[in-house]
Amino acid sequence: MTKPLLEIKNLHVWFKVFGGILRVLDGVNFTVMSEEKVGLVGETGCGKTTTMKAIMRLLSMPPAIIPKGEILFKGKDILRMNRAELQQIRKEKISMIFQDPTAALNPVFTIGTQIQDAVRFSGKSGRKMKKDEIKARAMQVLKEVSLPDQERVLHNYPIQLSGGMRQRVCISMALVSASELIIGDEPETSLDVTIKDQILRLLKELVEKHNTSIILISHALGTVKNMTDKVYVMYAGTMVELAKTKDLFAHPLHPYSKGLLAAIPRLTGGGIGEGIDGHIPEYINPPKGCRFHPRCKQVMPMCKDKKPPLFKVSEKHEVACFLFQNFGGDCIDK
Amino acid sequence: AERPFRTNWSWPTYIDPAVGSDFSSSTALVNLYDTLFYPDIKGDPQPHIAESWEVSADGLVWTIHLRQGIKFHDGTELTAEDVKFSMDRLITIGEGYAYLFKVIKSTEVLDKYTVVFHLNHPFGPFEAVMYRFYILNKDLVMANIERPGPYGDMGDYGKQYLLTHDAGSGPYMVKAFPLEEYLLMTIHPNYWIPIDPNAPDEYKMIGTCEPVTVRTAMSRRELEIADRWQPVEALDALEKINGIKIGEFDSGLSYYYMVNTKKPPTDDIHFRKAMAWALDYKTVINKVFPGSIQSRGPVNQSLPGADPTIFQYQRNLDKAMAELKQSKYYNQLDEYPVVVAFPSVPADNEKMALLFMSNMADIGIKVETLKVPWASIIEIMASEETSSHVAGVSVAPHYPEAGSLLESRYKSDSVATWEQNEWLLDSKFDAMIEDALKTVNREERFVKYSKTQQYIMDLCPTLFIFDMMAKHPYQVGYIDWPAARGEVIPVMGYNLAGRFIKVYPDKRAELLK
Amino acid sequence: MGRTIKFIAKRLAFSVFVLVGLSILIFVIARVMPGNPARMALGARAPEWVVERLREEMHLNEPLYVQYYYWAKGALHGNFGISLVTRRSVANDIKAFFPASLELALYAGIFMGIIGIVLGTISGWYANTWVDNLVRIISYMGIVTPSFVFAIFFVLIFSYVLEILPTIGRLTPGVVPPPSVTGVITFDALITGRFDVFFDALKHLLLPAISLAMGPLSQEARITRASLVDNVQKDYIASERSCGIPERTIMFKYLLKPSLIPTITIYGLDFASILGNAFLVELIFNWPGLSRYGMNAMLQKDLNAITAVVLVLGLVFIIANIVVDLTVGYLDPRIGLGTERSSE
Amino acid sequence: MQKKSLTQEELSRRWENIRRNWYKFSRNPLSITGLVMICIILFFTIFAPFVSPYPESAGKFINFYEASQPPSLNHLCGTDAFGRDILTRIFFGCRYSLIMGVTVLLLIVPVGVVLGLIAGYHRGSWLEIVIMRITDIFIAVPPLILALAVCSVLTPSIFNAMLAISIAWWPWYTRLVYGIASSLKEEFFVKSAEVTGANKMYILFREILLNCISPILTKMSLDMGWIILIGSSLSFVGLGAQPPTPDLGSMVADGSKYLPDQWWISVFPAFAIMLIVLSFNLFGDGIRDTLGVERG
Amino acid sequence: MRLPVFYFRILEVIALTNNILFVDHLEKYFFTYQGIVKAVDGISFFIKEGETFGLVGESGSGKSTVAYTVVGMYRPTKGKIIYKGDKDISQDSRKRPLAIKKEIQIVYQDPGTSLNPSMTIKDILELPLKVHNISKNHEDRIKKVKELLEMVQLPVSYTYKYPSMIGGGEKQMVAIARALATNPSFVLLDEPTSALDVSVQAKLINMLIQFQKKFKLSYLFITHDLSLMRNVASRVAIMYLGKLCEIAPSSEFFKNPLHPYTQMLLSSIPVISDEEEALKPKKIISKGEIPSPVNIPPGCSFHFRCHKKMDICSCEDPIITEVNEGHTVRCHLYTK
Ligand SMILES: Nc1ncnc2c1ncn2[C@@H]1O[C@H](COP(=O)(O)OP(=O)(O)OP(=O)(O)O)[C@@H](O)[C@H]1O
Ligand SMILES: Nc1ncnc2c1ncn2[C@@H]1O[C@H](COP(=O)(O)OP(=O)(O)OP(=O)(O)O)[C@@H](O)[C@H]1O
Ligand SMILES: [Mg+2]
Ligand SMILES: [Mg+2]
Repeated sequence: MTKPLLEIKNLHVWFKVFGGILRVLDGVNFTVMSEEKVGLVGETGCGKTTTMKAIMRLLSMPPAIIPKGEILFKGKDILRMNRAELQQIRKEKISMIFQDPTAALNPVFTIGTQIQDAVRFSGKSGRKMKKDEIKARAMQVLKEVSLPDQERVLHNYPIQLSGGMRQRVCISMALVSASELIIGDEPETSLDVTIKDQILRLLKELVEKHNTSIILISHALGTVKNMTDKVYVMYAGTMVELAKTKDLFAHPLHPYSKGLLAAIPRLTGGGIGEGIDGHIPEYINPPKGCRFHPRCKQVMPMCKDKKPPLFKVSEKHEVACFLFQNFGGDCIDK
Repeated sequence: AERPFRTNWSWPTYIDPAVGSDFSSSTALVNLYDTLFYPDIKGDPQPHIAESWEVSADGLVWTIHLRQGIKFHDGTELTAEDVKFSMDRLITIGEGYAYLFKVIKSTEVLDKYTVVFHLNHPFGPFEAVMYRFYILNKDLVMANIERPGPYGDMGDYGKQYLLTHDAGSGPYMVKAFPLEEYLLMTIHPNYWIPIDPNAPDEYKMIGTCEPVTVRTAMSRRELEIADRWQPVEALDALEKINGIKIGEFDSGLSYYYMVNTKKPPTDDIHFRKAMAWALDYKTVINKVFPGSIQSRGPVNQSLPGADPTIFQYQRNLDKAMAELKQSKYYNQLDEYPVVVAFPSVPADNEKMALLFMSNMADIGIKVETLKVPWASIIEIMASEETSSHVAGVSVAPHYPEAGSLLESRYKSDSVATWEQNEWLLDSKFDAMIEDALKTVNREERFVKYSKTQQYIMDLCPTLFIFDMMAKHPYQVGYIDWPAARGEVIPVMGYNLAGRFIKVYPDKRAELLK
Repeated sequence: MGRTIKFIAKRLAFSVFVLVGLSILIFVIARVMPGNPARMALGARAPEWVVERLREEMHLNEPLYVQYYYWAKGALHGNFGISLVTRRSVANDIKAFFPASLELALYAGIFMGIIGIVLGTISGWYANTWVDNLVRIISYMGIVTPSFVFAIFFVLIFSYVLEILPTIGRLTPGVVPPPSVTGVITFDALITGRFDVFFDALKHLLLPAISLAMGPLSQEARITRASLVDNVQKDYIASERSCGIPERTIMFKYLLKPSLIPTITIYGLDFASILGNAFLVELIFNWPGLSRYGMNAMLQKDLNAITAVVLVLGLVFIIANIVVDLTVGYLDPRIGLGTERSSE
Repeated sequence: MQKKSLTQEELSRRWENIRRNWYKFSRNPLSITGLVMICIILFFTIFAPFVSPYPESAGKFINFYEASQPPSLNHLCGTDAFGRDILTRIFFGCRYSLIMGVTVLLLIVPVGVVLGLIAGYHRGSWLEIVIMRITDIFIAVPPLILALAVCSVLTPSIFNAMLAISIAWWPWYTRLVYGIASSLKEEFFVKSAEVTGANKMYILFREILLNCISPILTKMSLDMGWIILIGSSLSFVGLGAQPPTPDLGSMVADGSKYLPDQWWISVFPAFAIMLIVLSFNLFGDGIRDTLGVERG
Repeated sequence: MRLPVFYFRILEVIALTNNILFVDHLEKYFFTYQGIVKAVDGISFFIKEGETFGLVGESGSGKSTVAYTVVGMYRPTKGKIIYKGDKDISQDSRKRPLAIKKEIQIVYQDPGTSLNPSMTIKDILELPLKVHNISKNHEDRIKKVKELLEMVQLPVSYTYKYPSMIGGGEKQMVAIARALATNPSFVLLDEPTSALDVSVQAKLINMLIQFQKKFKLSYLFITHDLSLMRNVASRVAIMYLGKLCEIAPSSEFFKNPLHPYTQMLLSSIPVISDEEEALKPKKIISKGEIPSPVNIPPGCSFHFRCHKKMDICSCEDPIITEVNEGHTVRCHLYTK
């Protein structure tokens, strides 16, 4: 837990679209230590998926541009890797689980084909695996995600499985090709409560068993709370707060985090907080300064023209809000 | 095959003598079957299967003596029985050329080589008609009859079999006949007349008239003689190719604008005459159908019995206007547009129609075109109401004599067929032509023909436009074709009899280099 | 498997219905044609009694539904009546012409499939580059040019100017056709081991088949491209990439298969309509095909032939559709295994 | 006063939508090319009598003494076998082609669409079965063959050719609309209108039809090309317009007899057909891109 | 034949209280190629006037089908739906009188598909006004449309926008405005917030609660989010495979869940605070998935996921028992 496994520095991602340029990511900083479980929360459209796709270089580049920033994986910039190196990363280091397991599995191939291909192209390059070896490995990973009757599942098409089973398959595919980092992009949102619970527990177990790091994206804060050590709160393409999970839920600092937490309905009842007024800004013409300021109840004049850097409020708790600029500590950005 | 000969025609082609009667069928039949008489280049009858013949004084009994030892393609001998069988079959089936043999009352076999035809009434052009009577192999046909069929005891009378097989004794025999594609015939090695060694050993009739295709095939020497319906421009282009020439001869075919004499405004003779005066015959024969000759009356000038003195209209707008003024429709020309119907192939018909349109416009007659497939022409001419004012159709004689055309064009029983759009229905004319045909004496008959032609001319029921020159592009470089040299037999189909054509494969090979 | 058989059985039952409907439709169209088909068949000078005899033979004097009854009775026994033009039984004619058409359509289908998909794939893979633009322009040209125009130009260029390919018919004159087993010459030649004939027949097939294939081919190329471009964006491709599967495998396996599904749907339709739309091309190349036969039948009011040809084309269309549905169902388990919902 | 301002608001909204769509449409140079080509073609067709060099060539004019002249300054596309100016005939020919396309579409789109709507909305009922089975029957024959069959029943004329094409073509609209309507029928907005109590007319012609419009428009503009092609094929076998009507299909058909020496007689009309069809295809693709993404 | 106790109680309740809706042994089957889907399999419940009745269940349990049947999209296969004590509305929507249609409105789960993408907001909101003759003329309608927009706190400038131009939360607001346009007294909310962010959800729920007070609305609130349910519903029903497992007043329900399935649901909820954690039943680990409604297991349909499974469960379907006042449960554990 000394060196960061993954470090994103000042990442900018823009999309070229009809009306102009969507400046979606606006200087994202993000760090994952090895064997760390990191959560990333934020409203829909705030750029979570975009960040993660950028890590895997899965953004299709004609609409997307990365004008600035670095994504260091063990000190090496993924954005500048050549094809073979990138392939190496994808094959055995990092993998991603998508939000919608139905969309993330190729509908016209059997689960077997897909997993076995993932197995075939994973692991140490150069060594060719034999057919039964591949199959055995595929069965093994399916077993690991507690899918019953693996033999049958291998012959099934995605449509023949239930949502929960599909997500398990996705997880198993990710396991095959990730020994260091798994990115879970809302792997549970499209599932039912009970199944969601099962999947998350499974994921947590696996991550702990394999000593893998995980980035768990969600906009359901409850999920993140149970699953992670550290949480980043993202808003409109920037990280607005980062803290130990416990700290964040106990004392959220950023007005956005506060609003978000307040809006969550509690099992204890007593009504629901008001929620945050307004919605995510349009990325073509994002607000100047702090991107949250048009929705912020505690807005100050300076928020309108200066982008707040991350202020260190305490060890392991940083927040990008001028309300906390006098808390001292170092300023990480720039 | 060493000396293939290929020509192209339009479909359909029937090689059953009791069914086929059009151009391509006639050509095929000439090559596959033998007839009693054979026409010479004047159209006069020469002995063929008939060695000699005599006619009774009253003209009702014709006795024919057959040549002996003639073998059908399967080797059986041709006898009087076969002749009788063929005639009975033709008349019973009633299709194809059967209508020419209405005069025949009965056929009688005198002995193995003598056959007697009894007629209903004297019939002058008997020998000429007999060019269309093909002799079938009775045994072969009987062996291939399918029962039941529409002809009682005779089942289908061998019709199915004869669709794709021949039962003849002619110089060629059918080898393959994939429908609508081609008819392939090979030479009959033991034909009773020795065939020139250079005559084609394989004769193929291909079923397409597409100019582009013909053009390419000609230039690649895959076609020896092309059909006669190629448009002028295509002919020009073909003629430019080395080794290809256009063989021209009078086809016996005449092109008519048949004017409906019962329908206003063309029921008015002045109106018809005005049209006849207004038409630009010169342009037609120079530009639209170059090389053809302006018609002289209803009969093609190449036919025996045509009157060479008949009056010809020339374009004269003054006279046209004068006639038009006498017509009762003169003041309502716009209300009476003249519809001219013509078949969509050959393409030059359209030129003719537009020329007509433009000529008539000069005297204020409005013309509308009706370009339709051939089948529709037949259909609209089938009744008086649907038939158009003018139908542009070319007609060939059924046998080489003026009487054939006169009868088929104007006799009352030919209305509602595509050979008459005039709806003349003139009993005086009917009597005249019947009388002429019954005249056995040739000279007398021809005088009567002349009178009939004059009579028609006075009625002006038709615009007699031109006598058509058949223009066949052919490979002058390596074939010898008598018709192109001027040895023309004026009976449809006979000019493409394979046994008179010679093919020189070495010269072809040279041209292909 | 049982599912597939059930599906085919259902579709076949349904197609019987369509065929019956189609036969009624076309039967009526053919019989309301003005004119007297019997007269037409027999020529101008056939005596009236002969014409009458033929009309009776064909039941033309009966009311329409009686005619249909006779026709249907015959049709059930495979007897579609006598063609007025060829004078043969229509069933025989179709037996003679259909293989030629089928052969043409098959080869056109092969060109269409292979070239169309290859072009589309190239175009989709290099989307928005000059290669893509070139392919798109070519495919536009293919779509907008009538097949007869292609046919005419091909004849001119390849046979007239360059003199490298034959223009008429199915075989060079003089080449003895192989014994007819299937009627499709190239197959017969292969079956009987006559390779010279095979290549000769192939040479004759080339131009008409390509002329026919050009339009549909372009269509296929465009559709393949569109669905490729569409599918590249899909999550599953991203997911496969994130598993480290190499680009080539993704392209030719994971991307191509789902992308071909719309192409195949169109392909079936196109293939079926090639048979019917071929007559102009068949005319130009003097190809003894069914659709030319059909066209002639229509121009010559050959009642029985018209009805039978349209039915055969309809049948081909239906079969092509069933095959497409099966193929798509096989390729795409979402459809093959999918649940058909019914509301109540 | 008030009302006026309201409608003005609405108008300005509409205008903005048009501008938006135009912006999207104009992003693709090919669509613009298509539009420009259509405009040019329209210009030449509408003003054919004024812009064509020899307007009389479109009528019964003939001059065999100037027949088959190659392209020259006098006759930019040469003359045909009748001595008529081909360029002029192309201008007028486009006119007939366009009239044919538009007429056929006007005839079939309303019928096909209404039938499709009814069948789609009543999915599962006998109405659907009747309509769609009839449609299936018509669809089972290739359109060209059906059009040919119908055409051969009628006397050849441009109007009958249009009728024949219409008979062969309407089911494709029924099928298109049926497909959309039967899936929209299950959509919540339709259900919600039903539950609110909207009548059937409203649901069919507002809720559902509005959503079919962009595919219909797209199909129409693509079909324009197909119809012209089919029309020209019919003319090719002589079942189209009567001479001397300048019809592009007949011009190609007739001209093909004079190939390759008098190539201009058929090549230019063929080119014109291709251009018209191409322009409508480009335009149609543009429409699809514009309207498809947002609503689809 | 045994009539469940519950049935008699219900009859009593009808007689005594003002029920806005009474659903009696409702069944809705779908006949598909795969077999009969028993989407709703004999459920009974009532909703009191002015209350929010929550319906919770996993995906595919038949919640939406209940709502659609009540609103008239489907005709019940069996059973009765009684509106306001005396109006039998068990027919389908076509035969339902306009007056009733006006009274009962629904908000759908997916804001994307419940608004016609080719109509402007104005067109969408106008429809109920037109159908129910609420405004006399065009002008009036536009005024009303703007009022409605203001009511759901949307800018008036949205009048002429298309749904695709506005965000998901806003679309749902429009859907709510449309439902309220007819002044209904009963609104069905079919997972109105499941596609939205928590912050938007909060706003929307607060607004709904406000409207309920203002217009005296009764809600049937469908969701699978128990935490949300806790905050909106006064009574909650749990649905599993077309059947109701448990009905209870909301506070009682969360304090004292009886049915093992309810307990499993509760234990699966991710929560953010320790107080909440305390409410969750411990040591119950969720397992299994909801089976396809085509082949419902025999006996209690939940038995093979149940952690308190008994022998009887796999062969006999339990009947409904009232355990406490207003707290009924369908489980063999409580039917001694
Ligand atoms: N390919 C693209 N082209 C254009 N814009 C895009 C593209 N991908 C993403 N965006 C834009 O980027 C923004 C952020 O998207 P992203 O998917 O990263 O959000 P998210 O936080 O993952 O949201 P969610 O919680 O819904 O998954 C969105 O507003 C979206 O419009
Ligand atoms: N029209 C229909 N035809 C056939 N089956 C249907 C139909 N509508 C619903 N079903 C089936 O009925 C069952 C219940 O569906 P329903 O939509 O009511 O569930 P739900 O509880 O609302 O689920 P969700 O939380 O996913 O919305 C499902 O299994 C579904 O497949
Ligand atoms: Mg995302
Ligand atoms: Mg639902």
